[in-house]
Amino acid sequence: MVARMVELVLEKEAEFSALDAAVGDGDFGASLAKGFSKLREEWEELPKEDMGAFLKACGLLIGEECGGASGPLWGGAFRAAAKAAKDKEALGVEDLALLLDQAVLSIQKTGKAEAGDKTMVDALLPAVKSLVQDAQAHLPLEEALKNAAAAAMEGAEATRDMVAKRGRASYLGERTVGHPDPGAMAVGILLQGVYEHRKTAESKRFTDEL
Amino acid sequence: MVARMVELVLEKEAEFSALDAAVGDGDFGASLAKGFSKLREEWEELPKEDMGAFLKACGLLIGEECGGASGPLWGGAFRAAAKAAKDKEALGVEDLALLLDQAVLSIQKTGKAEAGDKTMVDALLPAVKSLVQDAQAHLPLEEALKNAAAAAMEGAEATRDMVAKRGRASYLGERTVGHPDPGAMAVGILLQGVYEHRKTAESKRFTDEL
Amino acid sequence: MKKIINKPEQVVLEMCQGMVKAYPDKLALDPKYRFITRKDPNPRKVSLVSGGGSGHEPAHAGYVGTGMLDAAVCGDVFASPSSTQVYKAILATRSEKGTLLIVKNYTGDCMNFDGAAEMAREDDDVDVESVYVNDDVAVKDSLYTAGRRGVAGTVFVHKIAGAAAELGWDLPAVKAVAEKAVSRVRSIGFALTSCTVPARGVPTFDIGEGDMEYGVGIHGEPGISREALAPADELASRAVAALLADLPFRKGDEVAVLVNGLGGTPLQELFILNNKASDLLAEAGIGIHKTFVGNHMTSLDMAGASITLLQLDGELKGLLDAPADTTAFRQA
Amino acid sequence: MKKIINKPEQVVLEMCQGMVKAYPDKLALDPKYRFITRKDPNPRKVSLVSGGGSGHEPAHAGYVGTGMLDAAVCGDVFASPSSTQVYKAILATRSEKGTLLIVKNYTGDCMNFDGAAEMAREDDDVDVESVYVNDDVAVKDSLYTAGRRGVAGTVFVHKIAGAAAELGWDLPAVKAVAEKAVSRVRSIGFALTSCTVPARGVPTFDIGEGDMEYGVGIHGEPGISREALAPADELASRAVAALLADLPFRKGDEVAVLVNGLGGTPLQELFILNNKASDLLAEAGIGIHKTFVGNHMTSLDMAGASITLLQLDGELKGLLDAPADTTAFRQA
Ligand SMILES: Nc1ncnc2c1ncn2[C@@H]1O[C@H](COP(=O)(O)OP(=O)(O)O)[C@@H](O)[C@H]1O
Ligand SMILES: Nc1ncnc2c1ncn2[C@@H]1O[C@H](COP(=O)(O)OP(=O)(O)O)[C@@H](O)[C@H]1O
Ligand SMILES: [Mg+2]
Ligand SMILES: [Mg+2]
Ligand SMILES: [Mg+2]
Ligand SMILES: [Mg+2]
Repeated sequence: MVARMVELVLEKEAEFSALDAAVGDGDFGASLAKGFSKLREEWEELPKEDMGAFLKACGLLIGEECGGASGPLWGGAFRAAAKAAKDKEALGVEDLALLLDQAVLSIQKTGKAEAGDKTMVDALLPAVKSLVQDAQAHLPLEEALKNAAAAAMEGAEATRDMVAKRGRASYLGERTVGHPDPGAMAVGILLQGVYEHRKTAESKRFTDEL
Repeated sequence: MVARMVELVLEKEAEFSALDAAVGDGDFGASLAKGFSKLREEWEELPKEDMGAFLKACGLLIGEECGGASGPLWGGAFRAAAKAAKDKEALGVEDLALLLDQAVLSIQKTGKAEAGDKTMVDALLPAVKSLVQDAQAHLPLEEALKNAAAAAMEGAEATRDMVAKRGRASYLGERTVGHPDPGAMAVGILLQGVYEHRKTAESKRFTDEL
Repeated sequence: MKKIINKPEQVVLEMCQGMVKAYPDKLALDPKYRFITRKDPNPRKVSLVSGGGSGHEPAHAGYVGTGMLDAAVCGDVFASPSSTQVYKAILATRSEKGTLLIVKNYTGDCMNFDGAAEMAREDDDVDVESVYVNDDVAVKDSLYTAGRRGVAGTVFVHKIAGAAAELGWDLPAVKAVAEKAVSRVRSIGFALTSCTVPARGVPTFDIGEGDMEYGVGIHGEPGISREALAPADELASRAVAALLADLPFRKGDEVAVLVNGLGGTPLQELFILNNKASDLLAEAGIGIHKTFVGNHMTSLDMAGASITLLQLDGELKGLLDAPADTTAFRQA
Repeated sequence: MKKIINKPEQVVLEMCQGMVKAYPDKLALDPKYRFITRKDPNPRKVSLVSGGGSGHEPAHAGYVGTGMLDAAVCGDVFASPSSTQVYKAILATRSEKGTLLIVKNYTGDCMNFDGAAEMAREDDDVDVESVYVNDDVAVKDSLYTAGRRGVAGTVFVHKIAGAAAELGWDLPAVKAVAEKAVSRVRSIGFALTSCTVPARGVPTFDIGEGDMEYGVGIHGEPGISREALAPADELASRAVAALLADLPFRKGDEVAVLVNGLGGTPLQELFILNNKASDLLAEAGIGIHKTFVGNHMTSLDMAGASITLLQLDGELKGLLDAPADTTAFRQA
């Protein structure tokens, strides 16, 4: 899952930066890529025995390597997810919902963004909501992932009509209307990518492929 | 005559500067225009009783107002012509030859350019030569002027194939080949303009129209 | 992209190296954590640590030296340094009087500097305080947003706090006077062109030959409006009016003025801007104590400028006038 | 043309006015003859008068002040001031020890400064001498041409001569040491973009996105060749090699280095250039006594840079290190 995210972040660097150029300073892709390419570099050394340790190591690397706002936000999110994952070996829909929920909470704690502030939070909250519902409905993981990705994408698209209130985009105020938030789009694209990868992947156990 | 030159210089400012941009710093038109527009401004106050006093006043204004190399070169040329004109009231071909000869001598003294160095001198020397010949042949002034203008133009065109050795164009060396010298072109264009103006002018006495 | 660089990913490190090689007896670089410190830090004065994304040169490392900063932490271009980088810089310039962080108010910078401060306080018992510069009047201030951003006025905060620290003031006093400077400094800027972030290689925004972005920051983010480029005098009038109205500055006030170039604008144009700005201040009855004109807080190769006013009192005046010896700001 | 100006024909005067308004206690302007002098000239030292076309800011008026120039005469953009302007500046800074003109070797400048010197000598009995800076190695030197042009190395000549004059040396001595500096200083530059002369409103030359002009001067005149833009390290290698070979500089020499921006290039890139230049000098066994990095002698908004080396001896080193207090160059 994280492996697929790494690939995607590196693949989409230019696209993410271009989104940021419209409402911010155009470095979002580069900032994310810096941390995630470090993940790839140090992949072999990352502890893979348990999910919590793995996610924590990822969070530390991201926090240290990603510049700008993305380092603390994404790093913190991974570390919060790590805590929630503890030493889990396999993840069900419910576990995943909890992980993502803790991640959003951490982001909101650090960045103080509410729903509607036009940030990545606007993609994450719907994804969490969708996962929680699907857990209650006992949907299979693949389907739940699909729904979560769709919800994130929808949330990200909805940021298009919002006025940015947080981060660098907030300086542009009304002028951000018409452009989606880069962080939210990234969340949507990454979740979508993870779902698609899983759909085609052989293994269905989550921790088999970190 | 000078009045016509003033008009022409102001008219051709952009053209002269564009020529200078190719081989120099692109300010030749502006530099000349600055002095000549001052001439126009102060036209009423210029002493017009005798040619020498008039040309000297022009030379002083040009020398003071034209920036760059053009101020001293053109100012000096006008002052040298003034000395040669002394208190003449009417000018024959021979007189004109002498005036222009003194002007070139001043330019060469100040600027140390020889024929072939790709400067205004390469337009002026052929014009002087033509005037001297026509004076010896007792041609009428209008015809002599026509020939002089043609000679200057030809000389200016010939600078196209030369390698600049003087002025700012010399830094470009071989790269100036293919571009004519702006100063030489200006001399050709001005003499041509003076001739054409005279051809159509009613008065045939030279000092009637300064 | 036309730049004198090697590879985009090497820009920051090579710039830092080129800087310490230019001033080897004044500056030192930690190449791993990319912070630049004074060659001989003084552990008996409050340490001042600033920094942020790169691309604002001479800010911030150009202000490291006697009478100003002790360390400048260099993030990637326009990206805050990580909290680890800031943390290491805090430790490297640790002093018995504690450390003041001068942070420009951006989400990324605040999070990373705050994270570093927390680590240094909790893990190493360093006495760390922070001030947040937010001088840009182009941005509406609001509790419900990220608030105003810090731009060129930061240089005045460095100078004021730096002078106080050099005089041996203690941490609360240095922090208090830095906050006073923050509360009295206002800036506004405009751009004639976009800058080009090396890693992206294309201008951050497109802009027509006759247009400008009014109210820009220092990261190539577009401003508050796209307008027809106005003559210098009009730009000065608008900027000065916006600044005066904001604090507000009043008749009889004394100010320091900074006419700042954004990187691609030559000094010639900054002086033309100052020509009018300075007349306007005189007309408004504002006394100009001191004017600075030059590229102090830039946005890569962006053509444009900003004007900053700092409202002075006796204390600030004394600190502003105190000697400083850094590579980008020097006065006797 | 995107510039912060009002009308092109007002650029020079408004710039001069904006400059003296920024530094009213240091500089004074003669608005008619457009020269800028120290506020309080010292008539008991050799007076130094320089200047030339405008568009090179901070040159030359930025170097007016203690330890450097007494007057800078401001011509139109890229056009030498008239001899009358220079003459008036000589008279305004007349001193009992005479006057040294520091002239950049251009046809127009030489003619106008020489004309002014002649007038001042003949009509006013001023003891006037001149030195002609011709440091640009891009131009082949030859008796049969206008010779080399003066570029950024001029700043070092101002500094050296200025320090000597400030120390009370007499005119022949100041002239001699200025000539020594001229004979030991070499520069070379390259441009990534053209500049735009305000009066013309369009770039002086067109240049493609991937190209540069190598061997340019400081007036937007094209260089000695049009080439593909090279990485910073390659630019530094080529420039340093050209400079070292020219004087020639030899192993064991000590030099001052000036990495100069042409106006549109940010400091970030100059430091990257210095990073390599400095290594190359070390490899060649050349000692770097002091490095200056910044926009010192510009060409309006041109993106590009030049590198200057000054070969030092004990005397030059002392004068280079002497204090200076001008608005663009200050050291204790
Ligand atoms: N306060 C915040 N809370 C949550 N997300 C934020 C906040 N500020 C910024 N972001 C997210 O970060 C993204 C920008 O990241 P990045 O370009 O790395 O930051 P910057 O360049 O502003 O330092 C935005 O698109 C947004 O989704
Ligand atoms: N040494 C010289 N002798 C004669 N003419 C010269 C000399 N140098 C320059 N010129 C003339 O001056 C013209 C350029 O004038 P201008 O652009 O005003 O000078 P610059 O910008 O180089 O100071 C050239 O085209 C040339 O004809
Ligand atoms: Mg960004
Ligand atoms: Mg010219
Ligand atoms: Mg950023
Ligand atoms: Mg010129």
